[in-house]
Amino acid sequence: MWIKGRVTDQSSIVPGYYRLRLRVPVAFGARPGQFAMIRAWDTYDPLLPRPFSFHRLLPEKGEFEILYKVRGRGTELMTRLSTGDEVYIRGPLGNGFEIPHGAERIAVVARGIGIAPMLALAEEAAKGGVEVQSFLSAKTRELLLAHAELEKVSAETFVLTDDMPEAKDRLVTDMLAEVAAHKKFDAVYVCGSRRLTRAVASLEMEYGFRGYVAMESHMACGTGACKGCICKVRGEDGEEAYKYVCKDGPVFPVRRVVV
Amino acid sequence: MWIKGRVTDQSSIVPGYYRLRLRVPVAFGARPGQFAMIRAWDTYDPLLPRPFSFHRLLPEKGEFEILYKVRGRGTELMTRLSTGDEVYIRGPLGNGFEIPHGAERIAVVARGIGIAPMLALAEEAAKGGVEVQSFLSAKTRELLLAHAELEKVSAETFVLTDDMPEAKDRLVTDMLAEVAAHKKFDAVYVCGSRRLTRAVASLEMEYGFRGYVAMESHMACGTGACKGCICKVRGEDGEEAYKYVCKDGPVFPVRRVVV
Amino acid sequence: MPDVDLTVQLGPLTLKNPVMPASGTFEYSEEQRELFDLARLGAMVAKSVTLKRRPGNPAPRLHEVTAGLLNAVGIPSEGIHHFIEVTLPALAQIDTTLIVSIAGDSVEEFATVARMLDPYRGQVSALELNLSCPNLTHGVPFATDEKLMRATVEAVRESTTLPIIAKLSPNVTDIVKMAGIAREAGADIISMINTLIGMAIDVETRRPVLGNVVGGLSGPAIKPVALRMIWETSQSVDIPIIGMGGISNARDAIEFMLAGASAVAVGVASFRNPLVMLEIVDGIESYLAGHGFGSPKEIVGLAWKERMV
Amino acid sequence: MPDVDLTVQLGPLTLKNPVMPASGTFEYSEEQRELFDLARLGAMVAKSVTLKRRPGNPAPRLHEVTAGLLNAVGIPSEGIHHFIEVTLPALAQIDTTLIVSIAGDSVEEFATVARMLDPYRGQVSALELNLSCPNLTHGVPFATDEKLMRATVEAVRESTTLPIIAKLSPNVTDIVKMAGIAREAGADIISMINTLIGMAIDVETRRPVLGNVVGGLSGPAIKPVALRMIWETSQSVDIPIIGMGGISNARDAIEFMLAGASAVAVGVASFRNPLVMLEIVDGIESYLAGHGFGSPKEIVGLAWKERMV
Ligand SMILES: Cc1cc2nc3c(=O)[nH]c(=O)nc-3n(C[C@H](O)[C@H](O)[C@H](O)COP(=O)(O)OP(=O)(O)OC[C@H]3O[C@@H](n4cnc5c(N)ncnc54)[C@H](O)[C@@H]3O)c2cc1C
Ligand SMILES: Cc1cc2nc3c(=O)[nH]c(=O)nc-3n(C[C@H](O)[C@H](O)[C@H](O)COP(=O)(O)OP(=O)(O)OC[C@H]3O[C@@H](n4cnc5c(N)ncnc54)[C@H](O)[C@@H]3O)c2cc1C
Ligand SMILES: Cc1cc2nc3c(=O)[nH]c(=O)nc-3n(C[C@H](O)[C@H](O)[C@H](O)COP(=O)(O)O)c2cc1C
Ligand SMILES: Cc1cc2nc3c(=O)[nH]c(=O)nc-3n(C[C@H](O)[C@H](O)[C@H](O)COP(=O)(O)O)c2cc1C
Ligand code: FES
Ligand code: FES
Repeated sequence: MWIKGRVTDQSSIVPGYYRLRLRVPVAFGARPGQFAMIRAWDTYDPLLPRPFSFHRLLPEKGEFEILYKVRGRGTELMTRLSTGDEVYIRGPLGNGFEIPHGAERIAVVARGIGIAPMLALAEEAAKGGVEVQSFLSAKTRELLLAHAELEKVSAETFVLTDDMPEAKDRLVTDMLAEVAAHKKFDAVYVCGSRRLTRAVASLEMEYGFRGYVAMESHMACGTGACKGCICKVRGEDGEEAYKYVCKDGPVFPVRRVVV
Repeated sequence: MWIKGRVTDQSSIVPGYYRLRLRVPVAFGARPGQFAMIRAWDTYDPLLPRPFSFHRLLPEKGEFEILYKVRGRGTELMTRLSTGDEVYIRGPLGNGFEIPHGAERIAVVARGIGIAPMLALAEEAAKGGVEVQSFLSAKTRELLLAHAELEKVSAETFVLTDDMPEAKDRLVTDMLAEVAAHKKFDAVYVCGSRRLTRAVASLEMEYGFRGYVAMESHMACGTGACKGCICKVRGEDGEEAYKYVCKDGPVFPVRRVVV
Repeated sequence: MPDVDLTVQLGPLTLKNPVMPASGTFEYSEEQRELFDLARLGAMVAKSVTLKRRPGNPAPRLHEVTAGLLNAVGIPSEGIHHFIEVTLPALAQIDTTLIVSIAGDSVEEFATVARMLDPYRGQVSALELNLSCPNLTHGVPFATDEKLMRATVEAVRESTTLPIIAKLSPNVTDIVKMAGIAREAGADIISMINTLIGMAIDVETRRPVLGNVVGGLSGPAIKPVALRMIWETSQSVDIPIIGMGGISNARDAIEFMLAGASAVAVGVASFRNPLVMLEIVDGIESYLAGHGFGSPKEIVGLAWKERMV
Repeated sequence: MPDVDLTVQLGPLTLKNPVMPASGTFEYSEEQRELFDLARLGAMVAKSVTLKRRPGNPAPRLHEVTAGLLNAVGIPSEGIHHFIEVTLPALAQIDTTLIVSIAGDSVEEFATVARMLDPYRGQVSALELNLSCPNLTHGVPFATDEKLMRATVEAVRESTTLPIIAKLSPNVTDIVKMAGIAREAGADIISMINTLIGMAIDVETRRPVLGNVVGGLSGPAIKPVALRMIWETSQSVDIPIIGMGGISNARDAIEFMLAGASAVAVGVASFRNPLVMLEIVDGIESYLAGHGFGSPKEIVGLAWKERMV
């Protein structure tokens, strides 16, 4: 779909991080883990739309939210958006998260802005009666984005920030391991950190859940046309091949990706 | 001078035409007929500042106004400016209008957006006790921009718009000729139309006033560095040579320019 | 206002309108099909295909620069067999002219791929030669070397009865000469321009940003160069030109046609606005109607034809 | 943080810092002098001067395109006599290295102008050869023809003892080859790139926008091409490079240096922000200090030098 949306709200959560709510004029059947290419400018500098995950899906209002971090020219321009402004939206794109059929408990593991797609997932899981446990990591307590919102739909929330003394020799996935030792997770989802992704991949073996990672890559088209957004993925046979984050992903089985 | 100014007011006069007021933080000794290079964007598309005449000089307030017509990408972006926004200003540039020493009566002749520099000139002349007669031309009555403001400082104002029946075989300079036949003008200033410029040049011979024209040209630097903004000017010896609108002008003796 | 017939004739090729995607920038995906009926395009142009399966370049493959995109995708390809078995039948469903772009590491590879596609003449309407990929034995791109250019086009000419579109690289001193060689060697149509070679460096890592170090620059940044090359070439070489390079709206497309292009292709702009090609078709139609022209060919090269009168 | 010494050595030329204006984009005007002390520039570079007085091209000479400027100024010049009598004494007042750009319609004209400037060795520190103007007898620019390039640099070499900077055009197939020829023929330094040839067409008048039909493209649009050419050239030709082409801020300048430029020049960006050169000097200094470098030369070519380790 290629549509003009309208800003219904924008607010800065902490300096450099914004939550943007957009209204779309048509039914927009997106799933958590999918993303949209968004362009909020008419100039050719910046040129291309930028990819953003759905942070919150509000189909009954015809709206969705994204949570974004200011990185360069595109996101800088987005901070100037205010209610009523028009943005171009291509989406929903990509495969989205899968919640295994009959799952009873899942975990989300995220660092920093990697939280963005996780709220939508946790909200959907909770709505479907699936228990959610959240494991959040960030540089500082302040940068535990959407912490409160996630807590609301999580049975338990574990946080570890770099400024805590125990963060010296621990990752938030160590906390996951401790919980997993006595509680069965059907699936674990990770986003926002290579280290955490690798950790989840190794815990997958040990605890037998299905692990998924939401990948990032620079994108131009978002739809498989430009062949730009590759990541390396191992096939069943162990052979590595390029896959396209936009079309084959952005969500991949965590044991398959080469990170 | 190269400074950041701030928008103190912007309003649309008629569709497609705007009056923008800017505050500059330092004393800004500009003269009517001079211009500024203005950039109201950080993107590289559009790239360069655009030249605008001073429409009104308000040194006591540390402000000036420009009157502009939306033409392309730069002026389109300018329409989005609102109070408090920052713009980059290089100026004052160019030579500006000269009011001959001891002048008692002058005429301003302008078509459409060509009125922009004329208000500043008329206000300065009136303040100095010089009588101003205004001759304004436009497509429609609505497009007689800044008409009211100019009337305030003019002894008489003559208008001719293309939608008036008498405009069929008359130019506003014909009205000037009629007045000039019984009133002496020390100087006549024209802007915004080739036809009017040519007419003023030929009236100059007949009535012995000094004629001046404010020229336009595409500009890049505004200061004589790029050698881009040429117009053809006849020397004393009648030989034609290129002059730079930004540095040698934008005001030229009307009999010298090749239009 | 006259009735406008948008049909264009490109040598042996007839298109229902002069607008098509640039090779490598458009896919026949489900997402795309939902957006609009691809039969509305003047032609469908497929991503360059090579003889064997190739992975393409390492990441990162994309980097946005000011008003342009650097891409170092390389030519990832499933290979010609997969193309013929899987991709072609899908593309053949689209009710418009199909142009297949082919690429290779050697003159022989180009010829082989062309030969393998010849039996599919019913579905494929023309072959476009992507001459910008570097030749393996000589290390320079086919399109920047006079001998390689001639040899490749000649070899393909001998291998197929399909119309040949030679795609020129702008990275040359004398584009008119290269176009002339392509024509002499048997090309029916020229397409231009492919990307300008560029690069970017990350000042923090102090390394080239792209996995392949250098990449191809396309988008609005290259438009003035593309226009100039088409202006020069169309006045000297008497085969039709498909113009491309930064076209982002109907006005741009009309500029290219006035410069001498008989048809236009759109690359990066579709990433910005996936409906842009339809807008360009409509925009050309209303420009023609509004200016008293009955068909696209009436404005081709007008910027120099009218000057010469 | 180490102390940074911004001095750079370009072959025989010493500059107090690596930042200078690009020829033809900066003037020693009163307006400019009010803005900042020109002695803060690494060098002053004058607009190209020719033997005789020349009017330059007809209007319009300028057209802004996306993220770039097309200019068809030509080389308006008051001629070398006026330059020596009026311009040079003024430029010589500025307390920095003075580079004089020279141009001509023939090899002889270049040599003559160089010879006439030789006596002013006290004031002029180097000659830059603007090889992008077309040669009158052959019709092609000096910088795109191997023989003309060689002949011109050789002729100038014989006519002057001043350091020679050969300014290369990007409109060539093989920039490394052209740079190598300039070096062999006696150039001490290379400056690159001059503008890419481009054009624009007005869809309403249906004519080229520029009075001269084609013009030179500069500004951010050409930056990736400039960087790539400097990257290639600096690895093959062992004389220093002054890099330019779209540099608009300190980050851009540092990219050019990492690619292999020993100094940088700024053109169009000064029109956008007349203080940009000072900001670039300061930005290079703080980048060097912040990353533990003591002088600009330590980062020259690092993007390929570090890769090779
Ligand atoms: C599927 C997907 C989902 C995403 N979801 C979100 C999200 O929900 N919230 C969010 O804040 N961001 C998200 N991103 C990243 C977001 O797209 C980039 O931050 C954005 O494109 C940067 O644009 P810019 O113009 O501000 O930066 P640019 O000027 O384009 O780049 C600035 C800097 O950021 C780096 N950068 C640009 N794009 C990326 C990227 N994709 N990954 C890492 N670094 C990058 C550049 O290399 C450069 O150093 C997502 C990316 C993908 C691929
Ligand atoms: C000394 C001087 C003083 C000026 N004063 C005023 C003023 O007070 N008010 C005002 O509205 N305008 C004034 N102008 C014209 C103004 O600079 C242009 O309208 C403006 O640059 C257009 O910018 P843009 O980005 O909107 O249009 P662009 O996108 O740059 O161009 C859009 C269209 O406008 C045309 N155009 C661009 N610049 C000019 C120009 N200088 N003259 C004629 N056509 C042009 C282009 O060819 C193009 O067709 C002045 C120009 C000069 C040289
Ligand atoms: C991501 C990408 C992939 C491309 N792949 C190909 C290709 O496979 N074959 C080819 O001939 N050209 C390829 N090109 C070049 C385009 O077809 C086109 O010539 C160029 O991008 C200029 O057009 P544009 O500025 O409209 O994008 C590619 C361009 C891009 C941006
Ligand atoms: C208006 C203008 C005039 C120029 N005049 C000259 C010139 O006289 N001699 C010359 O060698 N280069 C000239 N150039 C080219 C610049 O020196 C420089 O090589 C080019 O603009 C690329 O740098 P930039 O992108 O920073 O502008 C000119 C460029 C512009 C924009
Ligand atoms: S972004 Fe184009 S293929 Fe994924
Ligand atoms: S605008 Fe540059 S010389 Fe006038």
